[in-house]
Amino acid sequence: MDFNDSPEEARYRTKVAAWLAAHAPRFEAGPDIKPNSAAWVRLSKAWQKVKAEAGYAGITWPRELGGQGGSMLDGVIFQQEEQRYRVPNVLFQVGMGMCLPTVIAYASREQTQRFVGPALRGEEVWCQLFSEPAAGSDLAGIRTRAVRDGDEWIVNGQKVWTSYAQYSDFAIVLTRTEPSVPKHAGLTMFWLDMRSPGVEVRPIRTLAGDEDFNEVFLSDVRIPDSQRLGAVNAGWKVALTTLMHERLAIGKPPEHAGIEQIIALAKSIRTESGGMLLDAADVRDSIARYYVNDAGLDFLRMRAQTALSKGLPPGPEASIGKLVMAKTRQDLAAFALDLLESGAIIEDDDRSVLSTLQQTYFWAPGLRIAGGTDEILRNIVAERVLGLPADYRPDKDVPFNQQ
Amino acid sequence: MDFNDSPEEARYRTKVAAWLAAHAPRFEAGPDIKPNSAAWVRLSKAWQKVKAEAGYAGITWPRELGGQGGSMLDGVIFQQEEQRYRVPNVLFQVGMGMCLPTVIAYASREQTQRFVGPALRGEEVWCQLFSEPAAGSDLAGIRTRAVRDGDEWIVNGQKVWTSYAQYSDFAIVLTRTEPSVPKHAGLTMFWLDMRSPGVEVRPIRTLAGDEDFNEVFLSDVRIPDSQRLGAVNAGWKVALTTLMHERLAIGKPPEHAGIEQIIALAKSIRTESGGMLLDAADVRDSIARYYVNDAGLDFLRMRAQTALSKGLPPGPEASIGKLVMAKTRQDLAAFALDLLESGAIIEDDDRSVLSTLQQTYFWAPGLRIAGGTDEILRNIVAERVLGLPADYRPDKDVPFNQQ
Amino acid sequence: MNFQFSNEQEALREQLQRLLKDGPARCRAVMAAGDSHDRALWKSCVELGLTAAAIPEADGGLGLGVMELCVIAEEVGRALAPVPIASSALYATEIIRRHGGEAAALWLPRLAAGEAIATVALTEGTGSWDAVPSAVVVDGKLSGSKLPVSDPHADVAIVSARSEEDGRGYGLWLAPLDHRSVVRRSVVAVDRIRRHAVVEFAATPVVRIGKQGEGANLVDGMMDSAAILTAFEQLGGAEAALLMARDYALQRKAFGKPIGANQAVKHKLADMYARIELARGHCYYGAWALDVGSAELPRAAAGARLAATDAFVFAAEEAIQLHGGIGFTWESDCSLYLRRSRLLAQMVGSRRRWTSRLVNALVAV
Amino acid sequence: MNFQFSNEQEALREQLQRLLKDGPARCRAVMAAGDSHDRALWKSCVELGLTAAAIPEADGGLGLGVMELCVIAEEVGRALAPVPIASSALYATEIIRRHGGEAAALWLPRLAAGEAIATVALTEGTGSWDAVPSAVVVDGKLSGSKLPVSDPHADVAIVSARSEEDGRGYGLWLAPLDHRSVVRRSVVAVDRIRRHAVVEFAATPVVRIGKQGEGANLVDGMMDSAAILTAFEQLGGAEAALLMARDYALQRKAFGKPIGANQAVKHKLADMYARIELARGHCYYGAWALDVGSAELPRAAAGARLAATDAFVFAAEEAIQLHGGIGFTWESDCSLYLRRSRLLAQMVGSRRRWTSRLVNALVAV
Repeated sequence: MDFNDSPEEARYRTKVAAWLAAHAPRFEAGPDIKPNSAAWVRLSKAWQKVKAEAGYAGITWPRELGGQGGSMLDGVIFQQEEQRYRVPNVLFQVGMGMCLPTVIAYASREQTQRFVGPALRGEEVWCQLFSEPAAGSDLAGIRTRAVRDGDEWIVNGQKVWTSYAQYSDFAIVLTRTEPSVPKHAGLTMFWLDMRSPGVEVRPIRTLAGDEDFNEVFLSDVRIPDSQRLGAVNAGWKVALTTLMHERLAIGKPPEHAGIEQIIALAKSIRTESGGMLLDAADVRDSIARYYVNDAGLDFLRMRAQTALSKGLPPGPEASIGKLVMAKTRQDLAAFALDLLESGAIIEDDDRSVLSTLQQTYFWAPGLRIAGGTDEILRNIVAERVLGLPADYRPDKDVPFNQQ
Repeated sequence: MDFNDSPEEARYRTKVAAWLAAHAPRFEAGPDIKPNSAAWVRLSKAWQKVKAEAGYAGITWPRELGGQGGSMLDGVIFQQEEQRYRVPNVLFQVGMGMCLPTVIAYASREQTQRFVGPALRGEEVWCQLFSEPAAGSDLAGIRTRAVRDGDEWIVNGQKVWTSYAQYSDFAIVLTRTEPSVPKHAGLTMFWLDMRSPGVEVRPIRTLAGDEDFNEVFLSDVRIPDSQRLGAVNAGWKVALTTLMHERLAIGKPPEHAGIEQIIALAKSIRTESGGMLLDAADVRDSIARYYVNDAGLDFLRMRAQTALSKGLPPGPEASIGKLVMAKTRQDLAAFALDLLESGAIIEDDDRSVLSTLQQTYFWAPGLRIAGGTDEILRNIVAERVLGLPADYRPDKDVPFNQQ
Repeated sequence: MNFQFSNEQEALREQLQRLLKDGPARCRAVMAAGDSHDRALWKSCVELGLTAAAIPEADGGLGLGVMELCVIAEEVGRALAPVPIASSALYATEIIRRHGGEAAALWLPRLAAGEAIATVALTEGTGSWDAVPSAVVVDGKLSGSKLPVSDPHADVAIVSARSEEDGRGYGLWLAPLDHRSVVRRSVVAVDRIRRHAVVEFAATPVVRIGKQGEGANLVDGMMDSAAILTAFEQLGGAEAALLMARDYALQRKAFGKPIGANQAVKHKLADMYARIELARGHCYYGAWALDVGSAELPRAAAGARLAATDAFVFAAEEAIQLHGGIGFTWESDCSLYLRRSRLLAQMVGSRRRWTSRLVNALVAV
Repeated sequence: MNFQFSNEQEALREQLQRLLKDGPARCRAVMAAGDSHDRALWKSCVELGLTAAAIPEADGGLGLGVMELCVIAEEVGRALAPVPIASSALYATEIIRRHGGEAAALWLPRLAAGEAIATVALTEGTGSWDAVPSAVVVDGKLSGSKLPVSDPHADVAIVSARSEEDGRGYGLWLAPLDHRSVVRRSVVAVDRIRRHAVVEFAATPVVRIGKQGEGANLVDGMMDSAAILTAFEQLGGAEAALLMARDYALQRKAFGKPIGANQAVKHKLADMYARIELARGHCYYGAWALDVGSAELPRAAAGARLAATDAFVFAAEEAIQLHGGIGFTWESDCSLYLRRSRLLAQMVGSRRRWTSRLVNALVAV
């Protein structure tokens, strides 16, 4: 075991760090730039462009597509170093991480050539139109209909939880093309120009109070058959490709309250007897318990990184990451807010510890649901890692329109 | 709300308390009498006899059967007062609480008359032969076969987890009489003389190290048809009657480590800095958490008692009692043992706090399983109290011998 | 032994449930209007006697008892009713009734009639109810800053402050909030329904409540009482969250069956139910102890507070989890219950405070 | 970055797994025979080099490192192997190797060759490893009582005791256990496989280990090392309990399907897996920190200890729950793992001790 980089890894890291030190600070988001604002989108695009020009966009993509042909580990190293700066780098995650790999795998060579460059340079934003009000954990339950009309498909339906839809130029969209077969068998995937007539984007306000997600209404949207990704009614397989790419993203999650915040907080509060709260045995016990989970997640990431460094995909241990993380954050934030008593009921709008705790707490329920609920993730671990039987699924062989 | 007895309740309690004060001390089990030993059985029988003579056996049974015709609440009051003494009163619980009510409900008048008196006077012990190695949570899966032979049935099979089988004179036994119908539909109940040829009792050693339970092997045991309880193949309904009586028992559970033990322990241990462990905030936090569950269970019992005092059966809240209790005990005992560090790895054989903690800890796994596992109890609450759908049961309509 | 509410108390509960149904919808209307509370509902509450319940008949009240206040708290908590019942009728009125002296004669009739609303303003920067206040009273004039103050649109507030006569302790005072010397700055609280503010007093004329220097004692007793009433609010909220989740689990389908057919969902709901029923026992015990003034009150209050906080936080968090995505939207009532559960968990003293009180009480036995 | 054991270390693991398979059956045989350990298995372990692993080649050992000891600990823990590997090869030998001085030259070759078995005897009545001992050494003769001592059939023990030269501290000493001045009284321990005793010394001749008065420091470092190796034992035990429960869930049927088809069972197994994988990360980090002598060792040891204790206790308890009645019998291997999990949770310092160490280390950063 060795926690240090190999010589090649160290060389790449040094190069990346030097480049970031020279360029990243200019693109850091100040307190005036709110995430998801128009100014933030501009900054995101500018930063992506600079990265692309320097050869740090599409690090792991093949050279023939305009990528850098680097290893997965190169990608991780860049990500780790980039995270030292408050640079906006999530706007392109869905596109680069999920949509483009799907386009590359299933679209024509011309279309792929058309899209890869602008995506790498941050000129075009992509979003993913999968989830629907009636299709969350059970993604194959989607109802958005695509009906063939000559060389086109006419699409009607409603999608939800779409990140960055309001800023997106293109999307991949999963539709139902054949309702008279079991639900997984009647789906088809397309790519879509988000400026097509009939596409309407409305923000969703979350319980955390922000509007990071959208609903997307599709009303008689016409999609040429040439924009189909994969065969007709083979959309489930295409979607699984997309989602597999989601699972390979093993970056450190965005900033939330962690052990450091709790320790800082417990240092700053005095007990009745005048001591630091950090010296109280109950607070220490909680800190230790959160540390075990929090650091444990770092170790999971390191194991995934070890696998990548040997050219292997991350092992199944990756599936437990979000499961543990989301609940740990929820509990840690609640514990810290309780320590602050009624002093913590006022919502703090700046980047204070209190504000971070509140954001963490009110975002945690979303984190426990998005990308697989706690329950779905436990099922995945039980079935794929431990080999237990699948749940009983009465819908399995029943045509969708008879369910 | 009122925590005091009503005038009638108070009168009955006073009477009971005075009688117990005069008689119970002579029947208390000293440290030399181990539970489940022959001496303990003798003492149990003697105490039951004295109670019967004084009119405190079968308090809630009808007078025409030799009972006292008292209310359910009278029964509870006696139980509460009796628990102030270390008198042995569990040997007859299965018989009086489950077997005899079943006999009374389903046997002939002559048989009932024959059995009730000796049971009330502690002259005959009963046990219940339901569970089998392959039929635990899924009780209807029993395989013990009863095959008709003229006026008799020939019974073969194996029963497990039978309390007091080695001291029992009689038993009720659930058998499979018709394997070619779905599993609940082919069962029949009998009563059985435990001295019948072919009945063999072997003790089961539990992980706690004791031998409170038995396996009972039935080899060509002949049971006259006159000992059948209920119709042929109607045994499941009869068993449900028996089990319903089990659920009505709402006495305080036997002695285990509770809040008092933990407080005593935390008072007796010094921290590194010389203070009492009881003053350490983490220990106090755990004590408070166990108190919430432990006292909460007392309140559940009080609510059940309130219902009884109004002549109603206890509400569904009773189902959560064991669920909460078993896990709370397990965690509380583990917490206390951890406080004692390696000092607690030696098994203490007397009635010390350490011994109580160890017994509590090593018994807790059994308590979480016996009489309905945690998982079965959650299902019961979810289905019967909250109205959620039953689990998927592929065996429901399939003949037992085709499963 | 009677561990249940009486038939009359249950009848009051039914009236309340009829009156307060559609609580969440009313909350949204109040939030949309930017109003302090639902004035029509408040009027109905007054007419039903909620503000007069525990006030003696001599002071224009109904002369009912603690049990009725507990029923009111539970139903207000269940409905999230956007009216200042908790601040005014449950907390502030009880202090004025018990310790108000001359102020009681003046204010109780007005509070009973719903002509005035009261609140409490005890905490300052640290958020602790137990801390010695920085606010001071000189010559009967209060100066200082209180935060956060719930329902700050009230007419009067119970305020803690030090004065020379209080020696090393402090006192409680009744302060008018509509006096020109008072500035109320609205703040956004985690619970967006119940309004909160920073309230600044600059030589505001005040009247003393209770005796000199006994502020800490009064607050202590008041917190026991407030903890129990808050526990009933939490109990009601938890029950509402459980039912909401149960109903959704029966209706929402995934993988060809209602999600409520999954054991993961069933068992989670069973666990919510178990915690709620444990909390209910503690709440009832607290109600009894408060009603009869039992020596067990400190233990009962702490037990109710801890059990009910656990139950509501767990139920609110897991109700969202069972709803999935829709539960995470602002539009879902789940969000209202989660935010209310957080508010109530952090008001009236922390888990650490009540744990300490509880264990002290257990050890003293 | 390499967060895995090497191929050579994995090869050692495979050898061990072959050697130690049927661990639980061997345990039962040893218990039935009333023997101290499985002598045939011990011989095989010695032949495989387990006792010599970390001993320098100059002292007759194989000169391997900490990583190999971790692999050995994990496999011994997985198999519950009834041999004194943990007491002798992992704990006592490491102290003698690091601090033994002249005693090292004498004992290491014998320990490496498996001719002698060593153990540690540091705790007294209170069970705390950190407590100042009551045992005393006068003129090189040890008197006092140690309990509980694991594997008391060992030839020598590392004992803590005070002497005049230690000033206000205490020292460590190497004591022969077969000397006529030593009385070993067997006690029944929660774990019935690993033998325990009260060991009484009456003027037993001893040799000093380490410097005068530095017993507390030595114990401190030793506990970091022992915590990490014990964490690997716990990790192995937890993995075995998980697999046992998983296999049973696939095989046992109820209500017409394998019990492993129930979400309650699936999700519990997933939670066991999650805790084990978190513990594995902490164990690996601890192994690395111990191997390179990192300044992060105190944090890494405490994290490994806490995570692995949680994982094993949870896995052992819930493995029984998943087995139902059969899991509660003495005959089920579940009972062996539950009892071992309790032993290891209570040895090498309590959760409170390690929590305190961990937070001190976190705050110091």
